[in-house]
Parts: sequence; structure tokens; C-alpha cells
Amino acid sequence: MATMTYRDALNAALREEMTRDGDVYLMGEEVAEYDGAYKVSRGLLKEFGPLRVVDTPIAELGFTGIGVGSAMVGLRPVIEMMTWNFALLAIDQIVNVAAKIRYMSGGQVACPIVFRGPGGAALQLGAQHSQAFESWYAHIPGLKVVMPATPADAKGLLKAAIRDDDPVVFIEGEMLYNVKGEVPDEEYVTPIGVADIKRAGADATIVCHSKTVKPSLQAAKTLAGEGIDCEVLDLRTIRPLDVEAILRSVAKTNRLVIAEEGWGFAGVGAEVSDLVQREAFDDLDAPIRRVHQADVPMPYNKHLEKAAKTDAPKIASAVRAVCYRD
Amino acid sequence: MATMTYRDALNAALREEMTRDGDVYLMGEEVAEYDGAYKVSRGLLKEFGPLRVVDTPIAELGFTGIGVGSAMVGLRPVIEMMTWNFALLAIDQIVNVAAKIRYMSGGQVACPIVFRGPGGAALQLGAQHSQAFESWYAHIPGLKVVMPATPADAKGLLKAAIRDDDPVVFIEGEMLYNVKGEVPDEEYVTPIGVADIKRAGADATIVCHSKTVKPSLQAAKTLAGEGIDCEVLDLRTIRPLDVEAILRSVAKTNRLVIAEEGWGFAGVGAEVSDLVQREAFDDLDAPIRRVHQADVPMPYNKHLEKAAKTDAPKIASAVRAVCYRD
Amino acid sequence: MAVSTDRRAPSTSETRYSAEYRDWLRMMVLIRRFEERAGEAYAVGQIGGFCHLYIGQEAVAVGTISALRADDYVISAYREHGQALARGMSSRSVMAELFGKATGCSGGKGGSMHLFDSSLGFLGGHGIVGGQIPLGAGFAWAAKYRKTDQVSLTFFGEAAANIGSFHEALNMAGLWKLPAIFVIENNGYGMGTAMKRASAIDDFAIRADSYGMPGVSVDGQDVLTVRAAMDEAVERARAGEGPTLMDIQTYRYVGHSMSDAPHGTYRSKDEVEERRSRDPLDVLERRMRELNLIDDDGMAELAAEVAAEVADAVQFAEESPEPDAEQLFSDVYAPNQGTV
Amino acid sequence: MAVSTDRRAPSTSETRYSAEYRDWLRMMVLIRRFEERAGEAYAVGQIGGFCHLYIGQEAVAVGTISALRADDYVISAYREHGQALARGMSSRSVMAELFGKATGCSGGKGGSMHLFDSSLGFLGGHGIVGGQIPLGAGFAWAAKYRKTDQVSLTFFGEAAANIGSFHEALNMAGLWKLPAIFVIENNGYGMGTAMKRASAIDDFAIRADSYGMPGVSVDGQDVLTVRAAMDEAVERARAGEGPTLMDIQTYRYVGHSMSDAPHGTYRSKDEVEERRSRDPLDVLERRMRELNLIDDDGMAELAAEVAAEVADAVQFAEESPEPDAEQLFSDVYAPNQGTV
Ligand SMILES: Cc1ncc(C[n+]2csc(CCOP(=O)(O)OP(=O)(O)O)c2C)c(N)n1
Ligand SMILES: Cc1ncc(C[n+]2csc(CCOP(=O)(O)OP(=O)(O)O)c2C)c(N)n1
Ligand SMILES: [Mg+2]
Ligand SMILES: [Mg+2]
Repeated sequence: MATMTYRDALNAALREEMTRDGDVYLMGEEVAEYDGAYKVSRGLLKEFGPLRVVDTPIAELGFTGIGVGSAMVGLRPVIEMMTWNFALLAIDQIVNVAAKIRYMSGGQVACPIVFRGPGGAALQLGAQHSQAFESWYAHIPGLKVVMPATPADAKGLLKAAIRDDDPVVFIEGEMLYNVKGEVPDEEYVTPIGVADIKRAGADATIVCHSKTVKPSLQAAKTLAGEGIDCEVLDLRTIRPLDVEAILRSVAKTNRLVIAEEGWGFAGVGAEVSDLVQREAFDDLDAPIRRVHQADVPMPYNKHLEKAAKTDAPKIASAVRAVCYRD
Repeated sequence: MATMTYRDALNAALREEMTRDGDVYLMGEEVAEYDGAYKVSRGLLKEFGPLRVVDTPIAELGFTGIGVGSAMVGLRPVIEMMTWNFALLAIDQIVNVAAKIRYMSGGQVACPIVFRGPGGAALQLGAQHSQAFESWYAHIPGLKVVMPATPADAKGLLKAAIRDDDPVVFIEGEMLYNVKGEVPDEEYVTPIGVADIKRAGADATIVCHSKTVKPSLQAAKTLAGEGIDCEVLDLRTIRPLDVEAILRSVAKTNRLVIAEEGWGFAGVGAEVSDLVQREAFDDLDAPIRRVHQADVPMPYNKHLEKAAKTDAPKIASAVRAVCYRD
Repeated sequence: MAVSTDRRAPSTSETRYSAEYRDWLRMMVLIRRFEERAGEAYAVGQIGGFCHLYIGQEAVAVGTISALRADDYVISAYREHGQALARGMSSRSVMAELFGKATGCSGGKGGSMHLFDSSLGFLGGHGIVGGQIPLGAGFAWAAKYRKTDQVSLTFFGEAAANIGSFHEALNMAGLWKLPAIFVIENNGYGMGTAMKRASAIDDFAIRADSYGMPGVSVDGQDVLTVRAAMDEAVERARAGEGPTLMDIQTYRYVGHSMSDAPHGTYRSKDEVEERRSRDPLDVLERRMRELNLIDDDGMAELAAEVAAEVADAVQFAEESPEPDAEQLFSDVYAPNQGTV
Repeated sequence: MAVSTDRRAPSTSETRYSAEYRDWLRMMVLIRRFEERAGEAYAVGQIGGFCHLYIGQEAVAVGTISALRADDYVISAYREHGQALARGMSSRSVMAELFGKATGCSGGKGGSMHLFDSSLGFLGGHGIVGGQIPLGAGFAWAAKYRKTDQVSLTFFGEAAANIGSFHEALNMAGLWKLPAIFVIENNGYGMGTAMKRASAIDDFAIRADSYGMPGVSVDGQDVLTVRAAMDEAVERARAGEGPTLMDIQTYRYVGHSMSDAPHGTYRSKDEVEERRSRDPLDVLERRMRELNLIDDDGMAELAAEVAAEVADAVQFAEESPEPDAEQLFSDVYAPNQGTV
């Protein structure tokens, strides 16, 4: 196993899939000559040339549509959103075309496309640049929504997303790009739709994904010192949700905290909470608690920003609450 | 009390507010010469002239931005979305500007604007024209989301939305425009953020809004015949949610069904469900059930479409389930 | 750099395409009769939802699409029955789709606004104004990527030329010299809004200059003129010389959709009458008669063929089954991948 | 109809604005020094997030904004420190905002990309490329609605001219003859993408033809030329003759943001050096010296004033308090209306 960054794992996945399949190409702002705004595509232009690694004008709606169109006729584009904040401009093509074209054509037209880029907040980027939209995309039938937390998952899931015959919204994290982890040397693909237990435990389940996995593990470590043994379940895929894995964990621990980066109202956590109260009502020994961003646009000031964000102490408090230890 | 349609109630609200306040104007596609695609603005051009009732090109992002800009300098625009499906093209201006401008300007710049038009499905309009996006907008702090179900609420809430100093997403229903109801003769304003008990009951609560209010009342009627006395709570406002009203009703009935028009995943119902399990865990005698659109893009065929939609029989079954009568 | 170009399409020899005239006339008459019949079926509830008829614009679809090869791509908006037929989709499969039947081209799940036939490269049928423009550019991108000499033809209304996706897609098409042909079906109105009330300029061929591509204005009521201009655009595109913007002037005789009257608040009865007086079907018929390519008998025969085809299509649609109930849940995702 | 216009801005008498020269030069030097100091503060972590400096482009902000009245409106993108200062916002309030302090112009909640001062009609500071263009048109719409003769000035980069909101906003501005001035700050690059790799044409003044408004190309390194062209646009706008598109050619000496090197993969050191050799500050200083409007002493005095102002701004920012913790939840909604 090699140790590599999340960024390099994504880069390796792109390189491997582009090598394997000539129909795969990468398109977006600054992906080619600049090697990517966050350097995820480093070296790919040199290796694959300008027809397969394509710089675009700033025209999210347009280049997303061009990608979707090319997928409708059989190419397998990977469209980079410089950040998912800018994808609001392209969301019509994602929701009204990519997600629906198979259905409204009566199954004739597939749309094998990956939309990828960093989502959520980094540091002090302010209100317009710090938004987590996974619950929006997961609301839409026809899309899949994938959010890896580790380098190994990033690589295996991006490969799976590129091979998938449906449109995949693949949300990375700017704050994750430098995270290092072990990545298998041999080729592998990580299946979409399968959650992963990042830490097994018996007393409470923390359901998390993407950037909240690390603080959940930190919280679990702190809580272990207090005698609370947490299971940390990384969803990895938001749609389709791994319902069985969630219910299995709750059946074991009887207590649930859901930690996510974005806003609470109708967030991913609300869906998981509803699912569990419905399917595992009798398993629950306490109401489910959620941790999410404060219900405000993200402030620029660093102290306010920190106060707004999901972090390990907030997750730990929520776990104490569901264990009636607060 | 006069009997009037939902359409005419909205029209009256617009007329009264435009008469009261010269800063209020209406802008959108076909609102002026054509009297509105759904005739909500009938007669307003004639009464107020082309500077206050403004036809636009088909340019949702652009005219929404023009509206938001004019609100930033003190006008009070009402921006008509011909339908909310098309607002996906304008969503960047709604989410990244209207919802955030007050916050990111440190409170200096207000954005008193109403975005209004029909949301959700009508009949056989197919996948791209039949979407309910209220859970998306309600996810966003800085917005308010209002969805009247009756003519009286439509009038009172639209007047409140126009007078509100914050951006309001006001979602009507094409299928509601012809619905008739009693509307008070004297001037009134219905406060935003207050739910309304459309039918009082003791055995189970049905939380609903907009187009699901009528089928909820129908279901309640059916169930009354089976000895189940339902309370039908119309949210009217999705954000801010009337948390107290929901909890009060559940405290009384101990059973909850949530009926909405849109998709389930991270829908409004998920938020309400999470709220209730958290705040009223011990009040609940059964898991909460939800009724929502089938998890598919809307099909054109009328039988398939009917099967996809929320309706009274589905709501009634869900209530029977929470009452353990199924 | 501005591309300098004579903006009027060249005049054309009367006989260059005469071998194709009868096919064109037959297709134009078929579209007209098909649409009239669809309007009747709508009136009695056999067709639901929104339904936008193509009556008056027939020469645009026929003049452009007849210039394409079988492996080219076509995409349009919601007013696309005529283009679907011109591309060779059967009257049966289109009518059945309008009826929402399982035998419809989109299995009854698409409806009037979402006609598809991927075997003919007819890729919709799209309901969001302007949304198909980047998609059409995307087909052209794919042709370039694959180094084929396929061409992509994208239709949209003149009102769609004011939306952002038009600008973004045309800029990229011009920048990358994509084999794309963008056809503005300029019928003068977007719903109830006359072009001059929605656009700051009245000649859209000018907009081509912003994207480094030729812009041509074309008389859309004369199928010959349309075809001649289209041939030039196709030639350019196939030769790798890039895209063309065609502003084709036409008129819809009917309302915007079935719920809109042919005339009323936004245009007068006189205007509609006047525009109808130069009917694309008549223009071609007259030319054919002058060249002795058709006579009264020939016209009667053609009319009978078309009438039979449309009647058969309606009967087929009426007798076809509704989609199975399970169809509700299929085609959301690729088979065998599981759904949510 | 195409608006025919001479696309080069008129040459200007050297003395027409000479009474204002010192103010302009002082402001341009202030912006330069302010930005250099902000860069240093960023390097040591006093400023966070994205930070886009205006160095090299000073003549654009000063030449345009100096032509406005106090009640006009100004809006820009994220590279807006220079425009904020030129509009009269204090160095203190801008620097404090960059530091995220409670005394910042946006209370520390906006940051570098979201500077606001509504008392000066400076309405941001926007981070979504092109997003401010319809907003600027909206201010102009409000002026028309209220029948004032206010003017709205909107800044954006040349890369933003390829996005849909540009097209939609300019079409409506042209259609409705709004008192709007659209300034392309054409520094040749959008991040690492040279204009010719993003746009199908290399002269954006041509795009004005699509929207029925005049388009002018302006040398953005000579503040005098900028101002003269701007005066014409303002005059048109105030007279109710409608909008103008100005393509002002400039250059940024620094990287796109603090995380980008001044030169590297996408442009050469030589190119940057060459462009720096015609510095807008030098151009004006030279002209003033020729007219005997400033000498070495005067320059030293000006430099000292600016140095003191910048030092004071930094000290003010450093010593200012952080926002109160409750600020997290204020300003989401209007006061006294309750939050969710
Ligand atoms: C983005 C969007 N906005 C509004 C509509 C509603 N709408 C449907 S067709 C239409 C008019 C389009 O006119 P044009 O592009 O000229 O095409 P035509 O109908 O004349 O063929 C409008 C406004 C829509 N479908 N999509
Ligand atoms: C819609 C959108 N897409 C992408 C970005 C990321 N981005 C920020 S600035 C920029 C380049 C803009 O270039 P230009 O408009 O020329 O302005 P300049 O930075 O040169 O002043 C990009 C791509 C963004 N902020 N918004
Ligand atoms: Mg039209
Ligand atoms: Mg630039």
C-alpha cells in the first residue's frame, strides 16, 4: 500500500480511467494548462492532450450542457466544477437533463457523466464560496451522489463513478485534498451505494460523510476516554443511501448522531433521521441528534466561521446527549 | 366574505400592495401584455402601466438579478417565475445574492423581494415541468418560503411577503389557481411563519402544505368514517417553520403523517419528521410516516403520473398505518 | 475578429433539388395534417399536457433536416413534432407518444415535449427554453472528439436567443470550431412576446459576430432557400470550418400551445391572415407546378397518402396499450445497478 | 440594428482634467500601496480566504469612478479593493474588513470579496463570476423606475463576458435603455486562461452590437483616456440614451489571487515585465511633471501621505476588535422578524 494524498488518489483514478477508456475525458475551468485550480488534474494535459483535458471559458451552464450532450451520444465526460458553489449556474443541466434524460426518453438515452469538484467550506472564503449542496442533489431521482472521505475511497469511488452508466455528482472537499492515507497498489473499484464502518463501536452510532468523518473519529476517540464506544459509519454515497448499513449499526448501538457539514433544514441528516425513526423506531433508546452548520450564511471572520461549523466537540456533545451523559 | 379563486386572491393582493406602495412592481415573462401565463396578473398592466408591470425576455438569471439589484437599492419587486422549474436557471441569484446580501454586507443591504409563481406538477407536463423544489429553498438560511393552500391564505400571505423586508420564495400551484374559497372583504395580512389547523382532530396529525392540504382533508373525511379523527395542520410557511404548532398537535394526537407533493429524500417531510422525533420522542405512539412523490422523474402518461403523485388514498393508508389500523 | 459575411442566403437555382421536391412536399403536408389531427385529439383529451404545434413552420424542419446524413444529430425544443417527422420518425411512434402510449417513441413517458429516437440521432424534445443549445454543441463536440465528420443541428426559437445558454454555447462552438449548426426558428414571438419587445436588436445574424461564426438570415417560408443555406452550413461544418448561426424567418399560424388562441392580445387576426397568405406548402407546390413536377392528380394522390398515414397513426395510437404500471420505476437508472 | 460607432475612445486634451490629476494620482498610489500592504498581511495570516489584488489596474477604477456623482451606484466582483477605495471608502474600513474585524466595512462578515458601503452606493464585492452584472443592471432599472438621473457602473473581468448573465443583462439593458455602464476590466486573463483561449473573438466591443449599445475599446493604463471615455458613457446614460459597454485594456501585475504566482505556467516573466513597463502610475506622473503639476517634492509628499494612510489603516485593523460571538446569528433576516 502506498501512502498518498486525496488529491493524488483522485489524480490516479482519472489517469487510470482515461488510460483504460478512450471515451473518458476531463473538461472544466483551468483543468488543463493550469493543472486544475486545486491541482487534481496535474499532468493530465501533458499525458492525454488538449482534446481529452479541456479548458473551458467561465460558462458553467454551457460546458456542463456540452458535457451532458456528449454523454448522450456515448462519451464519458468528467466535468470539473471548480467548486460546487458555481454549479448553481449549471444546475438546470444537471437536474433537468442529466437526471431525467434516460427516463423521459423511455430508456433510450443514457447519460454516463461525472460532475466533480470540491464542495462545502474551506477557510474564510465567505458566504458565496462555502456551501454544501449534497442534500439538494440527493433530493433528485436520476442522480447518484458520492462523497469520499479518504484517499482510498476517493480513488475507488471516482473510478466507479466514471464507469457508472448514470450521472454521478461527485463531491470532494478542498480541505481534504491534502489528507494522506493508504491506497492499495493493485487496481480496485469501490462500489457506489455502500457505506463503510470507519470505527466499530457498541454504544452509539455516528453517521457522517466527507469532511465530518475525521471530526467524528476524533470525537469517538475523546468519548472512548469517557467510556462511550462509538461506531463511526461513513456513508460514502448519499444517493443511493446504504439503508441496511445504517439500520444494522443502529440495531447494535440503539443511539444515533448524524454529523454533516451543510445546513440542517432538509439536510442529509434529516433524511437519515426520518429513515431510522421509521424503520428502527423500537431500536432507539434516545432521540436522534444532529450536528450541522449553524443556520446562517457562512461568515468570513475566522472565529465566527469556526463557531458556525460542525466539529469534533459539537459531535461529542451530541453523542453525550444521546447517551444521556450530558 | 366574498368567494373568489386563488388566482383572483393573488391578483387582489398584488393590486392592493401596488396601490399602497409605489415601490412595489411586478416583473417576469408574459406578466404584462399577456396578463400572465396563468393570468395571475390580469388587468395590472392596464392599471399600473409598463414601468410597474414589466414583461421580460426569457432570461431567468438576468431578470431575477435585475430584480434583486433593484431590491438592494430599495424597490420592492415581485418577480414572477412562469413556473419554479425555470427558476433553476435563476437559482444562483436567489441563493448566492438575495439570501446572503444582508449577511455578507454586515447588515447594510436589505433585499425585500418576492419570487413567486407556480411550483410542483400540474397534469401530464412531463419530467422537466413537474417539480416541487420547496425543500431546496427551505434549506437556505436567508430565505423565507411560503406556500398557501387556500384563496384566503394566498391573499394574506402574498401581502405579507411583499411587505416583508427579506427575500420570500412564494410557491403557488397551477392546480390551485381555480380553487375557490371565502376571502375576507376587509384588508388583512396573514403572518409568515404561522401554521394553520385546517381541521382539528384528536387521533392523528396530518402535516401538509399547498397542494397536499386538500387531499389531506379528503383523507381525514374518509378516516372519520372509520373512526379516526385527524387533525390537518397546514404549514403555510416552510421557512420559518412553525415548530410550536407542529409539536402542539403531535402532543395532542401522538401520531403523525406528513404529506408533501415533492420527492422524499431530504424533503420537507424529512425535516418535520426529524424535528418531531427529537423534540417529541416520548409523545409518539408510532413511527412517523410520510407520503410524497414516487422517487422518479414525473412520467407523461396519465396513469403513471397518477401513480407517482401524493393523493388522498395514500395519505389515508399512511394514517391507518400510524394508527396500527392497516 | 468579426467574420464578414453576406448575411442573406444565396439565391438558388430552381432545379438543383428538384428530384427531392416531392419528398419535401409530402413531408410538409404530412407535418401539417399530423399537427391538425393532433390538435383535434388534444381537444377531446386524447393528448394531455402542453402541446405546441408546428403549423406554418414546416419548411424550416424539412429544408434543414433534408440536408443531413443519417449519422448526424438533431435536437430541438418542445415544438418538435415536425422535426421528429422530418427526421424520419414514424407518424405512429410520434402520435402514440402524444397519446402517452407504450408504443410511443419515448414509451409514453416523454410526451409531446420529449420525443426521442436515438436510432435516428433525434435526441429530443426539450422543455427548458435554451437548454438544448449546449446539448447540441455537445453532440458536435463529441463528433470533433471522435474525429468523425458528423454534424449537429440544434433548433430553438428566436426568444431563446436572449437566454444565457445561447451565449455560452455559441461562444464555445465558435472558439472550438465545432461542427454545429444553430437554427433560430424565428417565428417572431416567444409565447405572447413579440421579438422586438424581448431583444435589443432585430437582426439576430449580427449575434454571430460575437462568436466568430457566420450568421445568415434565411426566408423560412421557402424550403428551397432554407435548404440551400443549410447546405452551405453543413459543408462548412463537415469541412471542419466550424459552426454557423442561421436566423430562419417563419411564422406560427396557431397559438403558442393548445391553451393559447391563434391571435388575440399580442397579435392581430389581420397579421395572422397576412402571414398565412405566403404558406410554405403553397410556395413549394406552386414551384413544382411551374416545373411540371406535380399536377392536380399528383396533389390528390399525395393528399391521400398523407391522410392515410395520419389516420393510421391515430388508430395505432388509440389501439396501443398504456405502459405497464412497473414502467413508473424503470429507466430512472441503468438496469442492474439498483435504484435508491 | 447595429449601432455604428467609432470603437476607439476619443483622444483627450491634456489639460481638461488637470485640476483632478493630483487626486487621481494620490488615489492610484494609495491603491497600489494598500494592495502591497494587504499582500504582506495575507502572507503572515492577518488576512484569510481568497484575496485578489488590483495592482496594475489602478487607472481603471480611478478613471471611471471619478466621473460619477455621489448618488450613483457601483458594483464589482471580488477584485474590488481598488474600486472601494476609489469610491471613497476609508482605507481603515477596507483593511479592517480584510482582517475580518468588527470595524470592517461589512462588519468582518464579508471579507476581501464582499466589501460594501451602502452610504456610498458601493454595493459589493461579489464572488460568483458575472453575478454582479444583472445586479448592476438592476440598479440602473431602479434609477429609471424612480425617474432619477442616477447611473449604475458595473465592473467585471473579460472572462466574465463569456458567461450567460452578461448576455442576459446586456440585452435587457439595451432593450430598456437603462442608465448602465458595463466596464470590462480586460486584464487579458481569467485565472490562468488567456482571453483568446476562452473567447471566440478578441474584441469585446463587438459584443455591444448584439445588444444595441455602443461598444468602446479603451486604453486602461492611461487614466485620462479612461476618464474621457467614461464621461461620454455617463453623459449618454444620464441623458436617457441608454447603456454603454466599455472594454478597458489593462493588466494585473500579480497572480490571480494570493495563491497564484505572478507568472508561471500561463504567462511568462517577460510578458509581465513588458506590461509593467507602461505603468498607469508612471503614465500619469509623467504627464503631471510635463505640465509642471508635480515635482520631486510633490511626489515625496504624496508618497508620505499615502504611506501614513496605509500604516494607519493597518494599525486600525490590527487594534480593532473581533465581531461579537452573537454576530454569527444577526443579519440573516431583518431585525424583529424572528429567524428560523
Ligand atoms: C427557461 C424557460 N423559461 C420559460 C419557459 C416557458 N416558455 C415555454 S415556450 C416559451 C416561449 C419560447 O419562444 P421561442 O423560443 O421563440 O420558441 P417558439 O415557442 O416560438 O417556438 C416560454 C416562455 C420555459 N419553458 N423555459
Ligand atoms: C461562476 C464562477 N465560476 C468560476 C469561478 C472561479 N473564478 C474566480 S475568478 C475567476 C476568473 C475570472 O476572470 P476575469 O473575469 O477575467 O476577472 P479577473 O480575475 O481577471 O479580474 C474564476 C474562474 C467563480 N468565482 N465563479
Ligand atoms: Mg418564437
Ligand atoms: Mg481577467
